[in-house]
Amino acid sequence: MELVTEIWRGSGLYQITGGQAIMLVVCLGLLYLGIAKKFEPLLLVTIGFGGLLSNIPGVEIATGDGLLYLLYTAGVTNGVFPLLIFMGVGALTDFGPLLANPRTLFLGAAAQFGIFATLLGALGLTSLGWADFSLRDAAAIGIIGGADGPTAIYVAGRLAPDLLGAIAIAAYSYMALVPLIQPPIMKALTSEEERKIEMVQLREVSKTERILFPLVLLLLVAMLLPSAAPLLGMLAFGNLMRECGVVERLSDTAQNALINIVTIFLGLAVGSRLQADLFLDTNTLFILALGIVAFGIGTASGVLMGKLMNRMSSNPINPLIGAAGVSAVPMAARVANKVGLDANPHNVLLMHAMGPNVAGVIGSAVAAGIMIMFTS
Amino acid sequence: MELVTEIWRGSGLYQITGGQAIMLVVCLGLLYLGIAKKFEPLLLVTIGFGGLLSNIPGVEIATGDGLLYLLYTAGVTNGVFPLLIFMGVGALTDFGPLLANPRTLFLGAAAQFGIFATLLGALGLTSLGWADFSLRDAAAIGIIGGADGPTAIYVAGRLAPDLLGAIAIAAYSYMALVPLIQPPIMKALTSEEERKIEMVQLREVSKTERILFPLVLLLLVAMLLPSAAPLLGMLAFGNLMRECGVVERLSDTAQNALINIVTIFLGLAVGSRLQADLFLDTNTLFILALGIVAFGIGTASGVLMGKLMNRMSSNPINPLIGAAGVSAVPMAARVANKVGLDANPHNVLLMHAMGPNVAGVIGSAVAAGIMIMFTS
Amino acid sequence: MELVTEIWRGSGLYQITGGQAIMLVVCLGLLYLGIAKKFEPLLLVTIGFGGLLSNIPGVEIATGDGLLYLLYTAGVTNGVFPLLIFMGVGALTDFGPLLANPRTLFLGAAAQFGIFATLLGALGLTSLGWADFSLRDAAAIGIIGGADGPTAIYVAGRLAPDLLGAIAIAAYSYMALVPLIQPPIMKALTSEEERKIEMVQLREVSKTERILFPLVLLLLVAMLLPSAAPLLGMLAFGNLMRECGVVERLSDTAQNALINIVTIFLGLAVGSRLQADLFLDTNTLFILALGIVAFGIGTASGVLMGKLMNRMSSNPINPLIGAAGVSAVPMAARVANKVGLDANPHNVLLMHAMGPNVAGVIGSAVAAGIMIMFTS
Amino acid sequence: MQNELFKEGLTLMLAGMGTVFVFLTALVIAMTVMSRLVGRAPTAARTSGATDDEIAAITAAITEHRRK
Amino acid sequence: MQNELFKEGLTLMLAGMGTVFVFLTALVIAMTVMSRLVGRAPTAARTSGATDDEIAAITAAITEHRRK
Amino acid sequence: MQNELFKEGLTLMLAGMGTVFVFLTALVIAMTVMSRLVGRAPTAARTSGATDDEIAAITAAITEHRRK
Ligand code: NA
Ligand code: NA
Ligand code: NA
Repeated sequence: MELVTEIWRGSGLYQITGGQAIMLVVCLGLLYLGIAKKFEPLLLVTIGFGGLLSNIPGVEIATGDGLLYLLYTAGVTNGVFPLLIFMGVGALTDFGPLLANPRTLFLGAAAQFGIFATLLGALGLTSLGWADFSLRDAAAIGIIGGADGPTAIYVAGRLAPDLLGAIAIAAYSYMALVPLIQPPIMKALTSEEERKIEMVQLREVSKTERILFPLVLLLLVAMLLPSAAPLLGMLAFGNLMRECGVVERLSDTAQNALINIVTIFLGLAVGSRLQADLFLDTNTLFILALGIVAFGIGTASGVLMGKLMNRMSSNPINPLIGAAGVSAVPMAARVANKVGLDANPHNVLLMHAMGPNVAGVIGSAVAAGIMIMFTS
Repeated sequence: MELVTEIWRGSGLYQITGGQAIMLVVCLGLLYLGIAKKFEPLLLVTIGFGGLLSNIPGVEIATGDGLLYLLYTAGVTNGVFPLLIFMGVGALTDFGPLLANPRTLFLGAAAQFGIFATLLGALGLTSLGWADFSLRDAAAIGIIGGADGPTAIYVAGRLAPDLLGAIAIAAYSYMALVPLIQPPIMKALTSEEERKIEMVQLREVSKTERILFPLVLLLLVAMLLPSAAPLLGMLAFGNLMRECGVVERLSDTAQNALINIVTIFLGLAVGSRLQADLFLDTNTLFILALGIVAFGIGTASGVLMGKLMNRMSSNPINPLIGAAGVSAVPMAARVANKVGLDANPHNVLLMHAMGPNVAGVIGSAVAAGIMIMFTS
Repeated sequence: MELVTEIWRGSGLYQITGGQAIMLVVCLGLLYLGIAKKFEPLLLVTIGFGGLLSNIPGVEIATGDGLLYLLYTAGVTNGVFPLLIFMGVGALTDFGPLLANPRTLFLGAAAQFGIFATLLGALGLTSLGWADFSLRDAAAIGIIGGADGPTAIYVAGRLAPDLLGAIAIAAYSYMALVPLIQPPIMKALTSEEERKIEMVQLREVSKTERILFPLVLLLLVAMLLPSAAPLLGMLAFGNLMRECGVVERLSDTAQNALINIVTIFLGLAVGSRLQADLFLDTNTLFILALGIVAFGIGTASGVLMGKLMNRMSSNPINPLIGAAGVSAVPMAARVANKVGLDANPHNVLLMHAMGPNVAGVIGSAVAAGIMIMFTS
Repeated sequence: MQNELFKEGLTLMLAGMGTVFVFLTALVIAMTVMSRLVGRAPTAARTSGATDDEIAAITAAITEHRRK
Repeated sequence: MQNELFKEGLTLMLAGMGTVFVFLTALVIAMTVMSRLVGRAPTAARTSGATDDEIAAITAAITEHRRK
Repeated sequence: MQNELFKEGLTLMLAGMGTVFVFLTALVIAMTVMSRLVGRAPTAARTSGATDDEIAAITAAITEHRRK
């Protein structure tokens, strides 16, 4: 009899808290978005399942010496997992379109305004006494506007580990929602004529340029902004392995087995931050709200910069590709392409949008470096 | 001259103990079984070689900061390696046959009686003063009857690390010996007519059912038996990655590179527990003896449950598939199929036996959860 | 204004030291050798890039909790990475030519004289007061002459971690320079007639011999020189997985995903030892000078042993294959083949040279074991 | 005789087998309910390895993992 | 109102956007200079994904990574 | 002059080369004995890379690993 009582007291039904029940539903929702809606499934499926595991009452999975907690300490707090993902992204990324048209870096720069505006918004909420975000918290929240998952996790792990769960969820969810968030803003800020602009074909890029690019990027980071060196250094390393042509077996592994293993581990580890008592908080609501504002502002500033460049440049620039500057590779570039095709069925912007798109990755890593330097 | 003496004193011939010599022979025997007899080679080859390395006198490999000791602490004591293997098994397993015929779960339940009978046996030996097993030791020994390697290693690592080597060896050896151990028991407990029973073809299972199954399993574990959540959670996670269809690259890696890497590490780490002074012990003999009893009882209770279900059910059930409830996937299912074919050449039981076979994996993970909850 | 000052003070241009600037140039040079000249690119590209990252001023990458420092402590100081590479090398190596002609092991033995002569050279420099190498330092430097990267890193990590960067760079650079270093020495020590010697075709080797070889090797190491057991044990384990035919999935992973992941990590971690204040040192110059002497002496002693064996043997032995005894697999074997072809266009020595070539791997691991035993 | 320990083992055996059956019964019910709910919605069905070809393929796949 | 903190945020915003633009401008210059220097040396040129086929291939590759 | 250290080095050199030769001699003997014992039993023989094709294949494989 006692034993039955003990088993009952050990059961989840007996131990579960309201918060855990809510989080189980939230995590099932994330899985639904990832699986049925195909929203960033690599991360939403792993984070969502990690979140389920982490809200099972009465067992050490996301705490103590549970697997998810071990993964979290092994690779998130020290930044190892996001950095290895960045290496893999570097090995997967073709910087050719950026090399063919370096000016599109300015679009990637402009779109980072979403990051800093959101930082200011978070501090504004605190000034108004509605929230209680420190400068470090605000910086980590702002980086959601970078629309780059590993960068957001890296910065949050460094500056605001308590908010990591909400920041990661916001970053990946809004990245997945880019096809819904961006088009209205893009259309509101551009005229039909601007959206119809066709761009000149990109020039050829030599193998040597491709090999030198990651080294130029790294040396520039080293000289100007060392605090961005871990992120951009690993991106450059992955890209050098890809382009140098003499370490194909390493490049293959970085693009496949290694990035996949780390993605599984990172997703589960981030999921461990979805424990009810860490996640259910008014902060989370503010973070979700600020995150979508960040995406909107980033999109708008990218488009506006595109309009400005179009006016100042001899070669026409379609301002739509500015929206791709938020990163969210390759979704944002495809959105720019689609909105362009709607206005002009002969207007293939995809390759032109890939330039600002990868520039946005660099831009938000630079912004991350500034945040880290300024707040440490 | 002194130097020659020093080299001689550093040699294995000078330092070797009788126990180490015996263990070298035992490990060569394990390699022979794995390579020449193809008994569970993935684990017997890696464990066997790890055992050889661990019985080399005078060098830190399985101790201090030796590689095998580092692997052992990195992934066995905390359960990380068995859990990652379970994730890979989930990604490799098709639960379709179980979904088509959920009742076969009862066969997987009955076969777990071997686990608890063995636990009782171990405590009986202690009561008689022949052995000295604690309740935790007995629980870990019982789990051998689960016929599931990673579950046995996970439980032994938690409850009885001192016995881990013997338990792992017993579990994998008897899993390999299933084609010898099971048929006599199966034939003794069934009539010729029963063995001839043909079963109706399994129904179709939809993609949605396959996707929902791991989630249903996880939520049930969360509600009823959280202590089984690490094992069954990782199994469910692997299976969800397999079935959801949107993270194929992660599922591929979980089924290949990752499970292979972890298998190599796990095998070597378990091998490090075959050090002579840990392994050569009357306890080991008792464990080996109890293990085979566990397999026998599990097989018998599965078959008897099959007979019972056949009598109570409108659809005929061949009791032979009950023997597959011990797990030992897929060997036990193939044994059931073979014994069935011997009695009736048109009787293909393989797919019907896969249901109880994977049910046995779930059943022994549930039993493991109970053991851990009860003894911690 | 203050902020601009702060950003300027955080920049690399402000913080960089002369040593770091020099090391950035050196590392770019390593990348040039790896990429443009294809010198051991797997390691020179990863080490070179790791070195770039480690000389970026003002950011924790190779120190503190930076990624490269974490990799260094996780796998270099404890020997884990070199041992896993050795396992992969074992899985990649065909010991058939050695089994067909075991006597070529003597060539692999003779070539290790370069190791010990260099050790003596390092101690001689110390005795003269020019350098300040301890016995452990000298042993680690000598192992450069083994012409085997993972062995050198393993020994340096154990005996002289401070010198690890210079030793690894010397080992891989000279391995890449084998086609320039060896031929003059080989030609100076052999007559035209000797270089023309054709060797008899190798006998067939059975599958059983191939399976037993790694076990024989391991047991011999265990009995005679346990301190070499970690290195040779992992080599034998990899080779057993390759040859036993029952664990192909593990062998594949050891040869591909796992060795590639570890190579990336090892390269970056070794690169972290190229920090200016660790690397720029007169010791480094001495190590580079001693390393090339080691290669030369090793080559010469291999060739001379080849001449001796040719005179004493009934079957003709081309002394050129003795040069392959330094290891540097498979470059040294190809050099022997090429020099042979120059003297006699029908003289294909490649397969004959593979015997001493892999013997050299065993030989230098044995030498490593002696060094470690003697100096610990 | 350490009767205490043996009794504890007996209790654990009864409770353990009981829990295993309760849990797996609950799982049978949950799976059945789930399958019925899913069955109502029109979904793209997929054969549950009912053909001999699939039997062979699945066994081969699992065997490959365990036996290699 | 915590005006201090908000002011600090404003400073960080200005400095941050400034640095982003300075850095990316420097990168534009460095890339342009690098491309010109490389252009002088005769090298085996490779088309920069200018064809529709390549566009499709690259997008597919990146998509495959992100979407699977 | 640190003669002590140099002498220690000399000793290590002699002992080291000696051990290398003793070990590899033992290995030669063990391999030869093993091959003879195996040779008596009838086994499925496999050519030891004696053909030019195999030479090429093996070198290519090893090269691929080292050079890529
Ligand atoms: Na961005
Ligand atoms: Na089982
Ligand atoms: Na060597």
